[in-house]
Amino acid sequence: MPLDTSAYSLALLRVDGRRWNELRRMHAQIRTQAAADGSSYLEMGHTKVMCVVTGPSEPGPRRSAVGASGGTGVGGGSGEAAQAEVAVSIVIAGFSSVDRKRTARGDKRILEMQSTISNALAGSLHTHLYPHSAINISLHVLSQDGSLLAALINAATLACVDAGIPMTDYVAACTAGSTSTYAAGDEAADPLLDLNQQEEQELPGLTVATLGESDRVAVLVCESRVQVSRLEGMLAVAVDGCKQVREILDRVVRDKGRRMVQEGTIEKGVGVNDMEID
Amino acid sequence: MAASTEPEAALSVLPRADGSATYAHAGYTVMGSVNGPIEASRRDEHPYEAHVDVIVRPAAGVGGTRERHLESILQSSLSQLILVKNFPRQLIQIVLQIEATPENDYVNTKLVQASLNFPVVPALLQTAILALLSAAVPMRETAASTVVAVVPQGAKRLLVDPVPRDLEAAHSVHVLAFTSQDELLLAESEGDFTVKEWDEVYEAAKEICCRPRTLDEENDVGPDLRHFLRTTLEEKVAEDLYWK
Amino acid sequence: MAAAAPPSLSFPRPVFAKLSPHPYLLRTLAPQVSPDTPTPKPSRTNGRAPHEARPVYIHTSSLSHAHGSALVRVGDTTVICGVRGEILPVTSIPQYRPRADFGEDDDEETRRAGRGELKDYDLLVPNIELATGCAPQFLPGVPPSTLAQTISTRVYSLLHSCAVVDAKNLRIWASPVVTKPTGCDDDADKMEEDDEEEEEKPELVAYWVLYVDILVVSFDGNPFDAAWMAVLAALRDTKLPVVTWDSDRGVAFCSRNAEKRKLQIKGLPVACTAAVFLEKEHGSETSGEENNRHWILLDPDRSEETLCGETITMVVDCEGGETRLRSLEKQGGTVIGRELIRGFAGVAEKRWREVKGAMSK
Amino acid sequence: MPREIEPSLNEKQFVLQALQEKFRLDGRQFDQYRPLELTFGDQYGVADVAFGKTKILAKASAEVTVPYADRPLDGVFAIATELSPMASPAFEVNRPTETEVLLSRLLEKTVRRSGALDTESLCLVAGQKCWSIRVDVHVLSHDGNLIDTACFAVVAALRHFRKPDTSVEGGILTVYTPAEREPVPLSWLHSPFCVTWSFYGDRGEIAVLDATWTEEQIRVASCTISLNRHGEICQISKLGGTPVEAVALLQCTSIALTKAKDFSVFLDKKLAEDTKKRNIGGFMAELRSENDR
Amino acid sequence: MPVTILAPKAMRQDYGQADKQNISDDSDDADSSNGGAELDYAELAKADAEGHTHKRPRIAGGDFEIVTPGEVITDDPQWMRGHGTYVAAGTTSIISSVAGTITRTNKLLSVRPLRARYTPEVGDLVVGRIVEVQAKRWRVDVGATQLASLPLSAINLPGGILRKRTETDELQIRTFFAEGDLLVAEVQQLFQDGGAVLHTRSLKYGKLRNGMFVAVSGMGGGGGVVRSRRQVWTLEAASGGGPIDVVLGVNGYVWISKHVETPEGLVEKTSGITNLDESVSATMYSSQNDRIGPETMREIARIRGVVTALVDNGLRVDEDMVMRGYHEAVEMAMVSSVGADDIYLGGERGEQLAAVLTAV
Amino acid sequence: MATAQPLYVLPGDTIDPSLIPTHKKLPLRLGPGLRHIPPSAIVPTVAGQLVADHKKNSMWVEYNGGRYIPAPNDLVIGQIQRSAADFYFMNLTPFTSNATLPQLAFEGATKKNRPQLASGALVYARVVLANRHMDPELECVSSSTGKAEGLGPLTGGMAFDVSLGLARRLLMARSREEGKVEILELLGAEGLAFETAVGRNGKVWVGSDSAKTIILVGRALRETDDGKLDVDQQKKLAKRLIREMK
Repeated sequence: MPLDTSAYSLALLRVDGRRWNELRRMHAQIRTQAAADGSSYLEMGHTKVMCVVTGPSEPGPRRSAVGASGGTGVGGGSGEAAQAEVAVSIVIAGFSSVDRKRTARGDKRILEMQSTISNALAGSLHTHLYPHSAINISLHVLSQDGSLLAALINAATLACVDAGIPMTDYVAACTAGSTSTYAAGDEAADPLLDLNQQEEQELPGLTVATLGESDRVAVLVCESRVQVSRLEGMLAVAVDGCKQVREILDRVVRDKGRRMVQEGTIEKGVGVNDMEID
Repeated sequence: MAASTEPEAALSVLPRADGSATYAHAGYTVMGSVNGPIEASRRDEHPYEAHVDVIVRPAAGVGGTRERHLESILQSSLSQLILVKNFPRQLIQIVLQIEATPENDYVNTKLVQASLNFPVVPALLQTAILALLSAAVPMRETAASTVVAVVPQGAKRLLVDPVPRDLEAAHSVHVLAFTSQDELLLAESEGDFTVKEWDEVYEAAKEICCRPRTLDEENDVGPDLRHFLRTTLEEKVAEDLYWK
Repeated sequence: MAAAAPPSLSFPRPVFAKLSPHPYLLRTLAPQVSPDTPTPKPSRTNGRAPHEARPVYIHTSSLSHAHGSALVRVGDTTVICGVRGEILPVTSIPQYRPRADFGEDDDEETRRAGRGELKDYDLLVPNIELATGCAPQFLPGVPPSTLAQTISTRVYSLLHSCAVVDAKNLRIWASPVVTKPTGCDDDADKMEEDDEEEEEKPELVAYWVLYVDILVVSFDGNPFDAAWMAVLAALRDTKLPVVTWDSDRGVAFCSRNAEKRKLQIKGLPVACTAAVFLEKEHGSETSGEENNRHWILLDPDRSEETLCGETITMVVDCEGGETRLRSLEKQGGTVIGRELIRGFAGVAEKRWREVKGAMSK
Repeated sequence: MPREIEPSLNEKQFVLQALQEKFRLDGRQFDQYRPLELTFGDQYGVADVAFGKTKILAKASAEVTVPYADRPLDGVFAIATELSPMASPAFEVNRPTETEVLLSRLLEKTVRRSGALDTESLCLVAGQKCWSIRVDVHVLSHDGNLIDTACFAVVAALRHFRKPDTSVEGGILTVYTPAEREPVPLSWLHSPFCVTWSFYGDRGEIAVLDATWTEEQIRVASCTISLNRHGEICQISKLGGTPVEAVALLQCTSIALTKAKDFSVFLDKKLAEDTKKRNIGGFMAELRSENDR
Repeated sequence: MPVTILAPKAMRQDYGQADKQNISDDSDDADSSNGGAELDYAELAKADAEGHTHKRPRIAGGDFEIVTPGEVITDDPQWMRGHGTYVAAGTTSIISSVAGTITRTNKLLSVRPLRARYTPEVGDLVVGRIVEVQAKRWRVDVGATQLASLPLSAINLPGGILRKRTETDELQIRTFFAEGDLLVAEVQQLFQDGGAVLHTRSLKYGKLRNGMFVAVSGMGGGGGVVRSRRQVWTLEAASGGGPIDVVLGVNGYVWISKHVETPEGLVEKTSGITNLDESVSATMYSSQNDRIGPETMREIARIRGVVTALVDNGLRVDEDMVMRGYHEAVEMAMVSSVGADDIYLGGERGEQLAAVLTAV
Repeated sequence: MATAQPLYVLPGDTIDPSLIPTHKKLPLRLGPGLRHIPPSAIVPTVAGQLVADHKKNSMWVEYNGGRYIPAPNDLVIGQIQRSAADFYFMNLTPFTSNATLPQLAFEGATKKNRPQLASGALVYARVVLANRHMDPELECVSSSTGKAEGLGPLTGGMAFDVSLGLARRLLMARSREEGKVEILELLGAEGLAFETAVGRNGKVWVGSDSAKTIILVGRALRETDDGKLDVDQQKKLAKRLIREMK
């Protein structure tokens, strides 16, 4: 059913009652699988994904070139690689969306997402520390309600942090949209943060991933038709959203860390504040 | 009609391939590239000679069984011309991209045709040879090829480089290729014909492929392919060696 | 055959054959003159004379579910072919276009048009399968080999170029009796079919599509001849049930015990293949006069095929008294020239008679 | 199959150093394309496009088929991008590489999903028969920036293409041969073009247009922006790589728009020339078909 | 310069507040919200308010300092960066590249990750599994980022340790260690790329048998085994279990086995292994288990239970904890209905055990 | 040198015996593009211009294009792929199987101290052994003198691809007179400071302190090659480029 955009202009409320710059409820955990080197579970609204990271470890048998990229994106793989290869695989559960449709093995959309996530993380992870080895990231989509790529990137980042793989900073992602379709063509359309499935289908939108708290964009994917004039607004909101997401992810990691220190699993570190040399 | 037109060719048109050529004749346009000798993949590595890999790609639609057949015909013929023994365990890769085929304005045919179309073979073979020469791949000799159709009525029963319309009417269609030593390299015929008819076809084709250079250009049996090949190459070599 | 093994040979024949097949075959084809065999006859490793083909064995209608079938054995090459007809309503042919007149009279024009029909609507669908294990090189789970694709293309082309099946035998008509009462759109159809007048013209409603499936059970060289023989035998064996057309529901049906009509097959084209065996191994640069001999091996088996580069396949049909060629394929070498081809026509005729015999049995 | 070898250390270092000193190997400006060449074939729907040493041939073709069950009122429209060893021996037939997947996805999003071609106009008999339009992209020579080149070639080919005329009477479809009726153009809605930026430097601060193969092998990130001359974005993809300042991306977009407009003007000009040329040829064709009747 | 947000025309100001107010009700309509989430919202409401320029870590955590990737540890140039940190291009600030706790060895700052793969150090005692046999060496999985290698020259050869290596040894390399074999070894040296080289040239080391293997996360951090005084000891098992060896590989691989009188014993007595008798060296590479009594098996299983329980409850795994845990476990078994055979230590029983241990 | 009217040949052509140089003492030497079929036939294998040198009693076919095929004593620029125990695996042209360069084949290299070269580094080397059945072998030191003679690792600079023909001409002893190429000399005369190394495998390495200069030389080479410029045009080109640079 078509999205009633007129309602927005009146109450400035979205279909799910959010304001223009509100994220959906975001919940995440790390350390969900004891066996894995790193693991995470993440919800953005009703989009639910989980991630398991193994490695860095000796690369196994050669897998398909797609979605597996060396630090630079070109070449990659091969025994003599100077940096670790980041291999991503995505499995979308049949029950994840309303109409159960099988996703084919070589589905190009998924291959594209794989290589995107792989390249995005390779840009932040310090892969050069692990020559001729592989970092395997396997993602599972349990439920889809928009912003899938963003959720996957966030989950992958968390899992890599959990695995203790050195990285420049978090790669945090979210989506942004615009309140009216390109056809409506009003230049003055408002930007929207964090689209759900319905908004994603009806409205123009883009997915952005930034590095840490900076304004530096690692991933920018826009798959819908929209006036250039609206890009800046959407991008700004998205970048801001990414910063919020980073805070949330960071919180998750810190809470976990604190708990571990409390339990005495790891001894306390020296304070950051008392940094004077003695 | 298309039959009488002279063929056109250009060599080394692709800057990044070892050798390449385009060849246009009788409504067919083919782009050919040659890379080699290069490292052969494990499965087509041959201990004593180079593996000649031919890939034929249709202008529209995906390559199917008939492309495989064309490839095997060309592969067996070209391996005869190339000095494969010079490059053991190596690969010589020939890609032939069909760019245009003569269209019949009187029918709408399907995109992917399963039946093999002989008339494209000469164009493919000529292109491959030109590309090989441009890649300076050592060869035993060169070759030339043409297609001849036997039509029911009309002034001359033999049509060289027939257009699709003629092909429909033709009793039989013949493709022949001769090496520069005047030996019969390839002969593919289909339709309904007798040994005698084939003999006539053989004569006509040989006339086109192996006419001695001295012969005057009066009688219009069709293009003089051997002469064409030589002139094309001489131009190229002269150009390459402009500094001499 | 002691002469075949040279004194120098220190290991038994099978080993010799395995180690160096080329010299081995060469020896048997060109045996040295020795006291006990003053004039040795050249023979192949399989004991045949160069121009001797393997005997043909054909058995038809062995498959109960196919409309026509045949099993062909040529030496150790065994091929099964099954023909199955399926009804294809014209409405479900995307690029179907009604033609003004289907001239039933048998002139050039209509025959060519018929050929067009066969091609454009895909009424003949051959498919060949080289069964796993029919020869060592065929492994399970691999995409169809180049050989399989090549053969199916050749069969397909030959089927059309020889026009053994005429399109008119595959057309399914709705008799005017049935068409009369039916609705207005039907009239419209007729309008379309041929602009105005003559109401009584029957209407073309569907085609028979013939699926020709070829299975090579065991493979010992020369698959094409055998495959083509099987196809021909199976087609000659094909009987299609008479179809009645229900124009109300717009479907064709044939009752289980409907009478079956034999499919008309035109001519008896027979394929005959030979391979050229060179004295010097292919490509080797030593070209003296003495070692330039060659042999033409008719109906080569697998081991011979691996040793031969050049092959020739001639399809002949002597049904109408005089010998007519239906196809000629020669490639992979420069030995076979004009003279040899002329001569080969004779060989092919001989082969044709043999096969004809086997067919009529 | 042999793998593509990476450029030598010397080349990597030098190209980067040169870029930092504002030089490109071929002396181009950073936002300057290589000379663009476009030639149409004798047949409709064949476009041969070259950016410098990158050459791509696109051929459009049409065929009547049965529409997909789930969308009976739409025609079928597919863009086939199979990279053959002609582009580089590293490409193997029917074994898609990452390059190939990303290329086909980009064209899909830019041309198909942006609704450049009105697929509903391809429907002939609802649920039964429709046109299937297909564009085959043949990469003849690969010297970088396949995406922009391929996209331009596809758009050019489709706008140049003519499909056979048809008529439907009483549910019976007639497809006319070119001899019977002049073929008709597709119903085309807007022309999107791809503009690809390559980024260099630790923070991706250097942005370059239309990178050559060597430059592509050395870049740290890339971003492809697809726009039409109405200033509508059809697609943007920066698929990972070194992060780039958001502001810089906005600047890239505005420059991309001007490039897209240039392309659009250029293409219109070429098409106009071609039709002028053809009017004579078309007339001749008419005559010929008359004679043959 | 940062990009500016284009706000909607209407009622811009109120949004700041709007966020704060609607935090609570928002989390209501969201299904099963938990405290964590709400806290986050408060957090980022604050973040919104104060803008995003701060790079200081949040002091919320108070006493236990966790640093996370991208967090600036110090701008003070006099520090040196160690593991788990990097220096941003063109700055002096040391930034954390992992999530963990800061360690300081005088001027060197490094971050110990909450958890990571085992990073080998020379002298570590590790338990490993052979994954590949090559001409002159074995590749051993020790849970590190790369396979460790064990050269044929670095093992004790049967028939006296001083024997020189011969071609025959190379040919029958599999008779010493084959794929899948477990062994205990020491890290002898490291390659620059972090790969480890092992040796078993001491009778403490070598092939493992007569017991069971447990993998817990390793020294990379995140609890599990910690480096300590003793990694290997023998305990006298309760209820007739007999002596049992416990090997806590520093890499988080644990081996628990029936104690067999290893040459080690003799070594102590006969100070020097030269006159080591053949019989022992013969069994050195045997893959045959000796007969193990059911009691012993039970106790081995119990110890395993203790180790996993410790890990599940995020407790350190070292000799002290294992021994105490074991005794507690025995006690718990005694009181339980089933008696000594009750070796289950999962679920709340595990937590119970952990509680006791932490309480003390 | 070549006859007034150049003779072009195609593979398989029969060569008029009169053209084959006959010399009392020296044996006939066949250069590239020719093969000898016993007993006495000499047949071209490529398309090109037949050249006979009666003084040296040798003949060959002059042609340009195709892929570089290693021949002994050729100077080449190789790229290190990876290093084995005591070999470097070198790449001479893309997609061809690797050539080997012994790590001891450098000036003054010993078991103890041998050059440590990273993969991707460029090396100027000489082809020692080229044989259809084996991978080609290279060296960076003259086996006779034990000196590098300019061979060895190429540091910094940039490698440009040129046609095999141009590479050959640049390597000619009298490249200006015979090869008709003097663009490099011209640029040098214009006061550009740069050094070059020419590889027979179609690579020219240019080193200089100024990136600008390197690019300029690179463009000069490419334009000379693509534009097939004769000496005068080369002069113009040099002038133009220098002007642009200013």
